[in-house]
Amino acid sequence: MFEGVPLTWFLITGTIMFFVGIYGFLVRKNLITILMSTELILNSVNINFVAFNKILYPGHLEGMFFSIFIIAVAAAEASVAIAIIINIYRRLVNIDVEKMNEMKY
Amino acid sequence: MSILTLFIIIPTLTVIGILFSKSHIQVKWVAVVGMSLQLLSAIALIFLYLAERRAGNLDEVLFVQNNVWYETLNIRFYLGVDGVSVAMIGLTALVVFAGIFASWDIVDLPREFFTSLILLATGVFGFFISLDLFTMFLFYELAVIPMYLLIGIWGSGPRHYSAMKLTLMLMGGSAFILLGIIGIYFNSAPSGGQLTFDLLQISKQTIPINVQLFLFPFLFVGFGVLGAMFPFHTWSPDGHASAPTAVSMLHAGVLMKLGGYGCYRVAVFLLPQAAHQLGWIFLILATIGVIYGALGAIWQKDLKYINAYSSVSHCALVLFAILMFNQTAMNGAIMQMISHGIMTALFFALIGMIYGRTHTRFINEMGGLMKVMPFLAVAYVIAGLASLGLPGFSGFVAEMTIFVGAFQNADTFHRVATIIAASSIVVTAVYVLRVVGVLLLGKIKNEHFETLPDAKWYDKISVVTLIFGITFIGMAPLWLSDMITGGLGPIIHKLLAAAPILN
Amino acid sequence: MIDFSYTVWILLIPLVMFVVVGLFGNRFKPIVSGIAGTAGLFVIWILSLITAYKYFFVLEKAADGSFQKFLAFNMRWLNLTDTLHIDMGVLLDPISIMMLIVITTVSFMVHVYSIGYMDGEKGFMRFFATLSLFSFSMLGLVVATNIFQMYIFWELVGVSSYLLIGFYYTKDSAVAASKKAFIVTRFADLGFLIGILMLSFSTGTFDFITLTGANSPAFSSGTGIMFLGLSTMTWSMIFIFMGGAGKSAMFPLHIWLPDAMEGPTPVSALIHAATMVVAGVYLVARLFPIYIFAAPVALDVVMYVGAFSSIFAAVIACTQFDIKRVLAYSTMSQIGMMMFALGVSGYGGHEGLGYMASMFHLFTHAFFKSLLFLGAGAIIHAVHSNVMNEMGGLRKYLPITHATFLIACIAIAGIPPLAGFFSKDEILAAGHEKSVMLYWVEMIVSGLTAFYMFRLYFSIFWGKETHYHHTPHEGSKFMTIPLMLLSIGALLAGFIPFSMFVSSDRLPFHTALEMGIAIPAVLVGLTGIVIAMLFYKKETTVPDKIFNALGGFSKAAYHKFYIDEVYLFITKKIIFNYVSRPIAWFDRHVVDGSMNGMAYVTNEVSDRIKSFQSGQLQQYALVFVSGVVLITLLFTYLLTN
Amino acid sequence: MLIMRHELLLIAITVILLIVEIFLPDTQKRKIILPAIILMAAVTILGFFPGTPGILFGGMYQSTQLTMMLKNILNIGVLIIFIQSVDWLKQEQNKEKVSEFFLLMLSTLIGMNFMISSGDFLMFYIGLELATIPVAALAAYERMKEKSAEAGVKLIFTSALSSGILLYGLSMIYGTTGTMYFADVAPLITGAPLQVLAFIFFFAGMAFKISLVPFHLWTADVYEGAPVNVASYLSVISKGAAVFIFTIILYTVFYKIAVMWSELLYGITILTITVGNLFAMRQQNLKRFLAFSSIAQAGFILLGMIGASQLGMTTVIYFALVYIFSNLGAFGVVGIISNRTGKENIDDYDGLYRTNPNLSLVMMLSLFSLAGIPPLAGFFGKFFLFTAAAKQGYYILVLIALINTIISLYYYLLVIKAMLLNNSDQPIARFTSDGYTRIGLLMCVAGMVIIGFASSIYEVVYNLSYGLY
Repeated sequence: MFEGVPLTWFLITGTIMFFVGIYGFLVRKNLITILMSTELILNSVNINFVAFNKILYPGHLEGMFFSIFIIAVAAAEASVAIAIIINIYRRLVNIDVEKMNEMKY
Repeated sequence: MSILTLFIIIPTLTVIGILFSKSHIQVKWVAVVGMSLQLLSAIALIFLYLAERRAGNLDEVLFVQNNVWYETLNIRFYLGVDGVSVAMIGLTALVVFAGIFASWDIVDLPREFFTSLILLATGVFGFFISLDLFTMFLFYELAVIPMYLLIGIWGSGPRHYSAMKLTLMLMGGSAFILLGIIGIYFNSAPSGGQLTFDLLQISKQTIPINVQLFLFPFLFVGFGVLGAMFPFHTWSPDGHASAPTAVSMLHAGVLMKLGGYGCYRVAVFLLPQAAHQLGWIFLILATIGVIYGALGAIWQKDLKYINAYSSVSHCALVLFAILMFNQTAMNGAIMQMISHGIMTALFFALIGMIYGRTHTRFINEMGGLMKVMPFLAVAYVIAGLASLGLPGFSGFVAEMTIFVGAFQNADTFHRVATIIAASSIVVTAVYVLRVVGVLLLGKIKNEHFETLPDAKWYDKISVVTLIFGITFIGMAPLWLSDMITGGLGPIIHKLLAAAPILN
Repeated sequence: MIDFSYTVWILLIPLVMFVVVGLFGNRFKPIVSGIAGTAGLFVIWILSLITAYKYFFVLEKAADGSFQKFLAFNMRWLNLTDTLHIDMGVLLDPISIMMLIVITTVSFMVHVYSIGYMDGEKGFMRFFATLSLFSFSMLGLVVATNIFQMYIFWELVGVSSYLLIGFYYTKDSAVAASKKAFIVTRFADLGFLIGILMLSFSTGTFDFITLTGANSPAFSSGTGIMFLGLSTMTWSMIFIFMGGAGKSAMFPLHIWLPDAMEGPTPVSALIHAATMVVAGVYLVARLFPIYIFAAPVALDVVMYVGAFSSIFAAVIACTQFDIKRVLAYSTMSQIGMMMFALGVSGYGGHEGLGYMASMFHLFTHAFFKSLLFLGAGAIIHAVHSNVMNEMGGLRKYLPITHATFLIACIAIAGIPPLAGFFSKDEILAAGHEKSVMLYWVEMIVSGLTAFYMFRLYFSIFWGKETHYHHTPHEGSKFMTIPLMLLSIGALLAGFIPFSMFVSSDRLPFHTALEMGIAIPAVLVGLTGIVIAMLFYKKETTVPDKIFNALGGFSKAAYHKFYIDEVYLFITKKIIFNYVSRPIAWFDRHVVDGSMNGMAYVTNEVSDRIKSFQSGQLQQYALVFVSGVVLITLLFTYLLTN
Repeated sequence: MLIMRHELLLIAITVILLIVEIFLPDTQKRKIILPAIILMAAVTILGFFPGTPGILFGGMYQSTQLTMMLKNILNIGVLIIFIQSVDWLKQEQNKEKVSEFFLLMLSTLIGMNFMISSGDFLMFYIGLELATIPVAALAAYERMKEKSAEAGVKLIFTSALSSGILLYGLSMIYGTTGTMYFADVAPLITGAPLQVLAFIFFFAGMAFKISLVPFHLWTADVYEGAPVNVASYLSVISKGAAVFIFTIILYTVFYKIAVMWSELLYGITILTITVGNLFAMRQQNLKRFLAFSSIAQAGFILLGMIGASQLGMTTVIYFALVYIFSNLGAFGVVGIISNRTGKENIDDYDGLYRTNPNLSLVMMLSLFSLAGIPPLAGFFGKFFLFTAAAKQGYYILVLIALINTIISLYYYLLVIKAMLLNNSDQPIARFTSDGYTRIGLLMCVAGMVIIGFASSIYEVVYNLSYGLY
């Protein structure tokens, strides 16, 4: 299925996703969207792992496993994050990231 | 176990005793007992040392106690004394003893006060008896830190500012020292073998010259800060002015001597080539310090400031003498440390007592105290006369030894420096007599002063002890001088080896 | 060889007295301190006389017939270098013994006198303790075996003088005077110290016997040119003379001496007339061989300074009204003459006449000048003033004082056969051999001396009848007896064949009066007396007219030629305001400011960068990412290079 | 089994506590405190029994004497934190969620243990996340407080970003080497550009954990917002574990590009110490203050890492040990005062010594230890760190660090000044702290005093450590 698709394509896709994720993290104001941005970053990593594994080191499955674990951890992370966001929402009735600057300097 | 461990054990036990004391009175008496024991041990040490030497013991250091502490780093708990350190220990014990009595009036948190004071003393004692650079440094810092609390809590005037400034500047100096010590450590075995902090062992090596040139300024400046070297002396006037009596005494009397002693024992002893090459820079600074401190003192109006600047001048003379690199001058340097230590402690004790009665330190507001408190006034005159180098007091012996020694360097640079430094004796006379004249003589300016009490018994103990110290050394200096000379042998030898052209 | 080691007690007894009286004196009645101090002095007076007798008459002379110079006692006090060490000891030779006699005699008289004079004063005990300290120091100075010991005691006499001048410490003028005396002499001592350092470095010794012996290292070393064309040895001798000039109140270091009269009068008699102020003369005499053989230029300096000081002081003395100040300037003038005599002297036998004359004058001067001061003390004690305008006609009230004062005045005026005549005559003779011009200068001084002394005498004891609040009367026996005893000295001291005992090479030689010199000198002296009698025996306006006629000069003389003002300007204005004050400012603002500045800068930086911590999550992330990017760029840069 | 002793024990007690928790009614949750502490103490003690080194899971897990010691150090720290937390946990608002505190903490500790023992980046990553995510929950523990929630948000989001970046780096390492095992990766690190990039990403991820400048910005906010005990946990345990594993990875995996990371560390060290200090000196809130102080301390730790020798590693571990005691001492005092009075500002501490001398004393000792004042352990720790850096010839770096110690001393003294020097009209009233707090603080003081003098601790660490070459 992936025959003929060179590694660079995957990597470029991954890199773009990575930077889109970071961009989103930096500019979006809604916490949920920021959380989604982090998922993008993690998924770009997954793409990298899987692509490297499949194309460069097809003998082992380390990359695959790694991405599975990343997905699992990301889920855990997201759940905690969302729990906290809900808590924030209860307190502030708002999930704008810029409102969260009570502590500074 | 060597007798020297006593000098750490006794203060430690005293501190513990103080912490477990019930009442204020008990605190004081525990401190008195502890420090009297310390003084007795110091006297015993002097006698034992002299006896050992007379018996023909030619070891470089005596009463050695050498235990491994950190094996892999070769850090040792290494104690030992030569003539110089014995003399310094004697000084410390005397001043601390007098200091305890001088702070008899402390009412606010006496337990903490005496604890800090004795901790400081422990640091000083430890510093003088250590022969391992690490332990030496440890004690050095231990001595500096209680200063912050002592000035900050029990001080007067802008005490918070002064305490902070003093602590930070001194710790800045100690940062330099630390760098120097570590640098020496990694070059302590230039020909292979185990690295060491052992001072004597390092002194037998020749550290590569470029390393020496790099490290020497750090060490000298680092110790110089504590020795009130120009231009790093400004902590001293502020610090002294704010400090409570006993702290000023200990600080100017003993703690500042750590600086001179460190310059001598570490910087010059271990890095002799660099000392020869770079000594002139510091000699210029020291000479400036001598005359600058004295001239600066003339204009001051606060008693403690006057004495602080005078200390700057006198301590600069110590560094000046050390940088002359010959036996006589160095001998003078050590004697000057001892002499200035006792004398300035006496000064600060008296200032404290006077301040405690008049509640002002500005000389213009006082006058004619001789009539009201003759004991303190006469003692102040004695201290003043000792300070301006009157024969019969220790200051004269020290200064003359320094000048004669300094004059043995025959080149114009050293000569000019010597003459400039020597001219400080006139300036010293000016400010000392000015103070004596305005403060003690003349008419009483404030009628409230007419009824002030003279010294109490504890004041008298403190003052008499110190006066005894300066006059005893001033009258019979030979034993002390010879004892110190004995200790100077290795360093002079090393300096001569470093610069064969010298003399 | 006779054992002289007991002479150390001459030093120790006053020291013990000082300590005992100083520490425990206030446990007893004041008079006990006085008696104890006086008794101590009496003992050492006797000891000194015995020593003198044994030394001059019993002790064998050296092989060449000279008096021996030896250490009666010596101990090591401090080791300095391998060769230099300070000893404490007793050196006996003719001049030290002569000084012992002078000091103990005058001191004993002054002690006795003081019991009367100081009676009822507050601080009686302190007075006697300090007096003992002074005696100890002064004796230590003269018997010093080495120059450093001398320096040590030199400083000690300085401090005793300080303490005694400032005896009335509640009086501001006394405090100022004592301070001035100490600081001026201290400044001179700095020169002394530098001189000692140079001398000892060149010769490798402090020891007087070595330094002044026949093979002195001072003659061979330090001869190289050092500075301004003069050799090291010359410079060192000039510096040492600076010390001597300070203590002996030579121009321009004399300013402290008139002010020192603020002290109690017995102190002025002892310290500022007879003993301490001649220490400078003694110092030069002590090092005389070095001056003459190794540093003749320095000796010329001594001569000129001495001559100038003598005439300078004599002129001022004519214009002063405070009787003690007149005496002070007179002292300065007389010491100038002694210095002059040393300066013109050669070495050995008759060549060394100046040396002998100087010592002789020192000896006689001690008697009549202390007598004058004690007399002045008696007068002040009687009328409670020391301004001569407030006196007059006192001869009726104070007969003993009058008589003794007159004897002293005649003696100092150089009228035969009193003491001053003989010694002054020798000085003039010595001066004549060296320089005729300076000889005439000294001749004028001699005349002026006679004039101002009798001006004083007539103003006090004759002149107008002044009305006194209380009828003046003589002091107690304690005061009058010393006056009488000293006047015997003033009368007879001149007859001692001084050259048989004291000479530059310690070989006795004979001197004879030279009529060619003696007669003019006496005539000049008599002229001075006559003029003074005309002016002051009756109240006239002539002196005022002359004073006004001389205009600026006399005014300047009255103001002591403004030397004090110059000093004041230098110390108060320049040092205090333009050196010390800026230093204090510099220290606070520049040196300390730079330290505080560092703290300030740190604080400021801390404040500036606080905006990084904005509290905004996304900014944190931005910094985070930029950090990564920056590091990447940095490494890209590093790797490509 | 014995190889994984530490982890298994921790898992066991976690499970036990979980089961116990289930059977406790909501109002009785506090009863879990004592068992939790006892169990933790037991685990800590059991951890000290000699264990067998070995590897498991084909090298993904490796246990050595060194890792066992590191885990013991962490155990001690956690035990102290547990003890110090009691007073806070007994407060009314925490009554229902006491057990969560222990369970979450134990989970993170398990994560850290795995992280330290990892022989493979996958294990490392899982450990890392396990050690991070529950802490975010802990930071947001005080649900009623906005600050606490804000701290949670900041922690979880920045941590997600940082692990994203770290993972991206790992993926590149995987791409260039084809394996994730440390032992296999190490020889294949050649310093190729992609690997350098990967290392930088990895470094950034770790730097976030250790809170090195410029990856530190979350630290202060999180510490301030989180409950004191969580902040102290973050500052010592999390940071300590990250330092340990980071040192191990630097020394074992990236040793071939040591020149490169030394240069990087050089710059980061200076930045971290200086910026940490400059921020710390202007803080008013003590938790924030300690946060910046701990950033600066982390910078000092880097001095040991840069030493890149057996000495370097020893000093890092030794300092971390000292640091745990010192910092926990400080946090302990801040915690108890915050619990009792709600006051957390330096100004509030004015005159504290007059009312609560013992607490002030502990605080003073802790701060002195942090500042490196003898004879407290901090002095030794710092001295050795400087020694380690100087051994590699980084004298200038040492000098800069030394100058920074002056600034750090300045702000530590500010707190001491408030407590001892200043007088206040309304000082914090006198109160008696409970036994747990006392024991917790006493342990810290004992640690600070003893560790320096007992050179054998240092020697033990030294013998287990290893260097680069």
